[in-house]
Amino acid sequence: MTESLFAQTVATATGLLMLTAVLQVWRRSTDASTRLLAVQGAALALLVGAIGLAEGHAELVAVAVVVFALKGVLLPWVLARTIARSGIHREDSSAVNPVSGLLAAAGLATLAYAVSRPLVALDAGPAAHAVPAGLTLVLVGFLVLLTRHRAVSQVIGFLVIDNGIATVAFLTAGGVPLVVELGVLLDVVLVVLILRILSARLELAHGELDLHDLRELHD
Amino acid sequence: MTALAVAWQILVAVALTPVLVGVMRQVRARLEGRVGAGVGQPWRDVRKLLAKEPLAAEGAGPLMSAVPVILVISSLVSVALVPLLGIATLAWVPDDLFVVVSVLLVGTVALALLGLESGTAFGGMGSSRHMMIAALVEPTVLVAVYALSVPVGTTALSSILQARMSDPTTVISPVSLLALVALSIVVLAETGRLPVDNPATHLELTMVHEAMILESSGRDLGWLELGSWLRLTALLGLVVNLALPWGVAADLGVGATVIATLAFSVKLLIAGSMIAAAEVFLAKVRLFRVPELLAGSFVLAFLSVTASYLLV
Amino acid sequence: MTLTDVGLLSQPVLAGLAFIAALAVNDSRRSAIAGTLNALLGLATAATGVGALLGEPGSLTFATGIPGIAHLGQLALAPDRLGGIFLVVVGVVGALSAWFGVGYAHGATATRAAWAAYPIFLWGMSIVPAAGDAVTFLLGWELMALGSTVLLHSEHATRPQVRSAVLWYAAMTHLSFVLLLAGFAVLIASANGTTWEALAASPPTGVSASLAFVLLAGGFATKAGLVPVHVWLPRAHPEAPSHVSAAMSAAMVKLGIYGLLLVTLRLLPDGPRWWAIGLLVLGGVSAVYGILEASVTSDLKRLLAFSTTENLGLMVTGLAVAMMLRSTGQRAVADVALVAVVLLVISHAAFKTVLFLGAGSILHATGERDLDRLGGLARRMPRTAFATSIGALAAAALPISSGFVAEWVLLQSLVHGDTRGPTADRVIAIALPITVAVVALTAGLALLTFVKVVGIAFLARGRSPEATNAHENPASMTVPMWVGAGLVLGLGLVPGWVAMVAAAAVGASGIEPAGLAGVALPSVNALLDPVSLVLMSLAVAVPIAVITVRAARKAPRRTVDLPWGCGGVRVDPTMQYTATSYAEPLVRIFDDALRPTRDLDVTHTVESDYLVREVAYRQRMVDQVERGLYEPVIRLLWRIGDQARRLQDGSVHRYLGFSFAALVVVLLVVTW
Amino acid sequence: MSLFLWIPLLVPAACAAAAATRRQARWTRPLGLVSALVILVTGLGLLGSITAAGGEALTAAGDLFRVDALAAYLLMTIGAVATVALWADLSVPAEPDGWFTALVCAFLAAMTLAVLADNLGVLWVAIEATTITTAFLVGYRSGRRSLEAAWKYVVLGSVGVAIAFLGIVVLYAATRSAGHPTLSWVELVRLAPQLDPAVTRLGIALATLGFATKAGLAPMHSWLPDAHSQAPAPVSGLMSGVLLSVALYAVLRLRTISDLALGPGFMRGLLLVLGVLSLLVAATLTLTQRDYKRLLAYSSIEHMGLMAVGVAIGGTLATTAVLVHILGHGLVKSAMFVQSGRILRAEGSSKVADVVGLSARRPDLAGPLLLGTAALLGFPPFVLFFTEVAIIIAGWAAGLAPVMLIVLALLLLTFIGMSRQVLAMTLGPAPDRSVDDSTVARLPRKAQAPVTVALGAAVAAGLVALPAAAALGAAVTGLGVTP
Repeated sequence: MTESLFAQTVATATGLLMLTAVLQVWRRSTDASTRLLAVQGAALALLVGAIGLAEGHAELVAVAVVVFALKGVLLPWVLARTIARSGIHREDSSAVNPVSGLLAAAGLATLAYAVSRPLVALDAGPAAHAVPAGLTLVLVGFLVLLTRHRAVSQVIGFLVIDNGIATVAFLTAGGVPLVVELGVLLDVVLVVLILRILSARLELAHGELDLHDLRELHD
Repeated sequence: MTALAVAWQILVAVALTPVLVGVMRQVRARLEGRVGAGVGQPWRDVRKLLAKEPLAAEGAGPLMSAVPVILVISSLVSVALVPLLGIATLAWVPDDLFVVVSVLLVGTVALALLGLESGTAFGGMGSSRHMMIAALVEPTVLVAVYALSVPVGTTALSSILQARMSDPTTVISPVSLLALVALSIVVLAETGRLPVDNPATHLELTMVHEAMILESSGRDLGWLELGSWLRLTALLGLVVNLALPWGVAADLGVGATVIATLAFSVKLLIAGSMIAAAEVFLAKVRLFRVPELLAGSFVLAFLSVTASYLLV
Repeated sequence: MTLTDVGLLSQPVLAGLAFIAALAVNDSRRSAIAGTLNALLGLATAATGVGALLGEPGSLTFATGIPGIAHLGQLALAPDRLGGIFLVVVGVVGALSAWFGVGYAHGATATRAAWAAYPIFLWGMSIVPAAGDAVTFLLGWELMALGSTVLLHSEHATRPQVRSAVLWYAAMTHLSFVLLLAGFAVLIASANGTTWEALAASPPTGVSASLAFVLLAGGFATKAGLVPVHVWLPRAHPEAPSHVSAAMSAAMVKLGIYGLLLVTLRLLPDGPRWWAIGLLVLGGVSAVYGILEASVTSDLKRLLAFSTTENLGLMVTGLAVAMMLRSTGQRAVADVALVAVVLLVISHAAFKTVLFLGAGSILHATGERDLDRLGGLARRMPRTAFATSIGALAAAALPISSGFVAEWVLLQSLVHGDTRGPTADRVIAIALPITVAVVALTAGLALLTFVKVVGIAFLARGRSPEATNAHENPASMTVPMWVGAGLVLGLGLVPGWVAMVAAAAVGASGIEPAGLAGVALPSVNALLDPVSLVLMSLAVAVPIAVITVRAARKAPRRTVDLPWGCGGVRVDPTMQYTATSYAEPLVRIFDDALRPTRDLDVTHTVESDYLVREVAYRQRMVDQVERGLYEPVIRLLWRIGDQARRLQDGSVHRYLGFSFAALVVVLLVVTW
Repeated sequence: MSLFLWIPLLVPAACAAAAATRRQARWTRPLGLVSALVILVTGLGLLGSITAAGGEALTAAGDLFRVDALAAYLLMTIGAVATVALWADLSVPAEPDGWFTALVCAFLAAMTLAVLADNLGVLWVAIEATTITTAFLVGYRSGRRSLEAAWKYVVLGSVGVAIAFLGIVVLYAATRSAGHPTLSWVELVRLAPQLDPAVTRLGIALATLGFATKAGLAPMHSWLPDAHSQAPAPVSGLMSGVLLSVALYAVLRLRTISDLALGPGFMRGLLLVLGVLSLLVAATLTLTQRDYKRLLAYSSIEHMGLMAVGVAIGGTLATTAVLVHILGHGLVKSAMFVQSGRILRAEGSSKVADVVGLSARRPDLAGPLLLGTAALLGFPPFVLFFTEVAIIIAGWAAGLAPVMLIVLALLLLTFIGMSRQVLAMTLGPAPDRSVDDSTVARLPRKAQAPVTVALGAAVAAGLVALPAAAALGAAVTGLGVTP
């Protein structure tokens, strides 16, 4: 893989990641969010694969495949099924309107750029320059968590954060050690599954669930 | 030798006290246009009462007869301690003013308990008022003592008196005058004279001292009367000696003692007459205005202390 | 092995035995066995104190699980002479209280928890003066707090007020601990180690020193029950079982004075003038406010609690005067003031034990502690009455009691702070007369208060059936009172050697024995020999007695139904003066300071509005400090609590917002 | 010897597997306690042998596991606290419940893994694994409230820990640019002086913030009161008693790296803010708290705040005190949660207002509650007294006087709030109820024993000169703390 092609691929992938993140804030449809998540997962896998090829790490390529399988296919599919079963296709009770959300996302992106300056300075490669994108993903994911009231939207927000962290990990260091990486992936899958089980049980108990009304426990 | 002098002082005081009361009553009677019972009447009263049987309420405790004796002893001990005739004191029982005050307070407390023991509303009332006055008098007394002790550096009365005898100008210093006025008011309050208490009242509701001893009779009453009068002698004698330190015996000689006895009798009787004369023109103040009077005397005493520090 | 060593070693052993006995012995014999063991613990403590006073070195160390917390991780008990005095006080008071408890404690006051807490309380109290370093001191302090809190809660199931008393007590005690911890931390921070030697060797300077002093003084003042941090005292003392009240009031609060002495004499001896002024104000206000509240209170134990505030105020006043005089170089007079402080400590310990045990005895016999419902107990309970009266004698500072001696020494030191001439000092010239006045007013009101106590409770006739039918308590309760009363009289009659010991404890010179058993203060030209005074009074009494006896033989006493009674007949005992009415003139005079709430309901007869059928009068005394200072703070606290609850309103979004905000802030800070 | 390290990990894992497969069997019930005891014994053994060996660490699995004195101490603490909580659970008769036992064992295994791991990444995975296992335990009762608590716990916990992972990633990047990519504690400490300060700052800050979530430090604490009050009592005890401390253990390790790379000021400032905020939250929310299980949860936040302050102070004394505090708090808090669970079962409500006159009616329930409260409030002879004193003294000596004054004021407020609610429950006359309480069966002595033993241990830990003095010294030295 040539230097320029690598740079191009990294740029494309990070661009896709950023785009999906922004769209996540924008769109209200849970179906769309799920599809965006799948695209995001694929972009992440593309990024990992590119880095793996560029640095000649075969195991990274393998990780890319796993990432694609999990984040690009499995988890979006699980979410899609959850949505289909619960019948909630729209996030209609978001705390902020899309414009403020987008503005906030822009602010967070700025913060991410400011924060990641020392990280970018560590390494001159094209990968390092894309680190702010990862950080933006983390912050935007948090924003989604913070503003969405549906259980499934929160899971999506959590996954966006996770994608962001993974992006940072691969861009700065070519990924953490394999043991850790696999552990992390396993943990993420388990957390998503737990959240799914819990949301299913919650809906069983509460009916159609707005998380903002989940306030029986308080002081 | 000193013990003899002290004993003589006690004897003189006991003999003089009924006379003092008699003179005061007589002066007052004459000024009010009455004939009066004569100077010897209090003495005869005490003798008569001491011979009479006391009455005791059913179930009354030993306090009814103990208190009068305690009061007399407390008064006698004060009389013994206060330098009325001479400045000689017993080596181990110095005439410390704090001790004198405390010994007098024993009598005060005994009286108050007597008032409560009687179990009647008036006894309690008298006791309550009596203690309230005693409590409020205390600051004035001690601060006045303080003022008097500052120039001498001791609270021993004889030393204070001696200093005054050797330098009579100190008597009319502002410190001394303020303290003496304060002390005089205190003496009036402590001994139940006008304007704090009317010793001749017959209305229970206005009584303080008399209300406490309403239930006592016979021998008990005799001791109570004598004890209370002795307090007057001790306190008034102290004030006159502080104000006019002349004639007080500086040694234990017979001559000096005779002169001192005479001088003291004259001073005391004159002072008593003056009080009696003043009482004719005074009305008893309301109980709840007594604190104002005592506050006034306290301020005088306090000023005298600060004056002793700041002016000298 | 010195006496001190033996004592120090036997204390934990006895405390352990008492603890185990409390848990192991069954209900019927628990009070007897645990009480006896606790009394022995008290005696061991007193013996330790005697050893320390004799100057016998001794120490006991034990290690903690935290290396480096104190010197080599070792907590050390090594009492000096000053500590020795307080050990004796704690030990004797503790022993008497426990002994009294043998007969007194029953039911809720004799549970496993109560008797198990007693040795913790007692041992904690004895650790404080014996401690050789700050951490050990704090350990003892908190053990004492824990033990007393447990004891205090004994009767919660029958009296609802106990709960609030416990809460007040726990909170104020913890305030005291927190202040002390902070204060000692200041000292430790500038020193190399935690032992008193190390702390004294390199004290902090400037602002740190003042901070340490303020913190420590605040902490000790809280324990000593000084105004305005006295509020726990009038709540806790009435609610605790009486033998515990006695130990708390007579011994525990005294450790606040020990702490102040420790700080001002040993740890921070050279403080600026305003420290002394601050303490003087604290002491003076406490003395007057305490006795004023006491004089108008009719709950006997609450009255005694306020009287404790008064007495502790006097002690602090004495200490402040000593500090002030020292700072102007009048060491000799300052020494007299210090001796007065120690004498006040000893005297108060003795008479307050008697008084609280007396109150307990009355409570046990009548179930009442409201003076308004007592009366005539001198005839029903003569032994209790006599002992309590002797305690009251000392509380009123009358001769020949210990209280008189102590107050006399205090007054002597106050009036001899000579400030004329080259050492003239305006502050002292103003402060001393005011102090004399404060002490005098305090003494006067104390007189009234304790005349009220003795007169209303013991004299005349019972004001309630409980009082009328009371019976004297068994010897196990009266004998400890008598021992205490004996101490009161003993100290009052032979103050000479006590004053010498007190002088040795605070390193004072110029105190000499004089007369038969008296004390002389050459530095202020004063001498007091109570035995001689008594002999003189006896001499004077002889003719009086002769006359009385002869007259009595001729005309014996005649018993009638009512000698005079203003010509009336004897009416209901409830028409006697009560404690409330006795204090009524004072309440009126100090109306502005006391602000009582009064309700007057007049019911008229149906026939005419001019005829009164019934008058109901209720007067309630509320502690003005509590109302003015604490209630607003407490309301504020509860409001803060209610507002803060809204933080946790259950919204997961809000919670995420907290995390997100923290993340953003941290990112911003890191980027900065 | 290195085989020894596998025991505390594999035994609980095996127990979990066994219980999960044979869910109805009676013999599965004590498996949790067995795991706890195994961890306790191995922890003690490791601590002893490491101390005896002069503090030299043991390794296994190709340096993936490394146990120094600190880790062994933590292992012992986990074992001790778990023993208390699970023994107490066992002492009341109940039907065997395989899933529950399996989850508890898995939870224990995850915590053990977190402590054993020499690798920051593995530690993270283990801590996230504790979230997963405990999520089911929190929502175990499947009621609306339990589910709500579980949801909040998982969302807030996972997100928080995700931040920690971001921090770890950044740290890893820093080591990579220093030429030696690693997540091993030992290597990180060795490399620390060469790390890029700006990047390390970012990494440390994020990682600390993340682990602070699991440690229950404000403002990341919000999940804690819900989760701790809704979980079954032994689980609450375990979570409050040791899970929080395991997260704090990570912070302790991070502090060493931070001090070497950035100087002591950075971490101190961060932790002081977190600690004081936690104390503030705990103080204000205990004042008028209405639920006694939440009260205990806020008390945990208070203690974690205090420990965070202790870690922030640093130095031998404060660090030792924090370590001892972990043990003391764990023992007492687990006992307290057990006790509160019993009160809940007896009274049927976790509202303070619904429990009246407990001392008069049920002294067997009120006694340990009061004693435990005294312990939590820092009364001697309980060990928390010594640790609190030590932390404050150390803080003052470190020149943090104003902070210490604030800390003390907040501790006082917490004291007031906590004692107010507990006294409201326990003291006072028993209400007149139709149910005659004297007929209600008292807890048998067997059931009381675990709580008593825990409180006794909390006393012993403070007063006895533990042989642990040497062990603690080794643990603190292992952290590279300079006195």
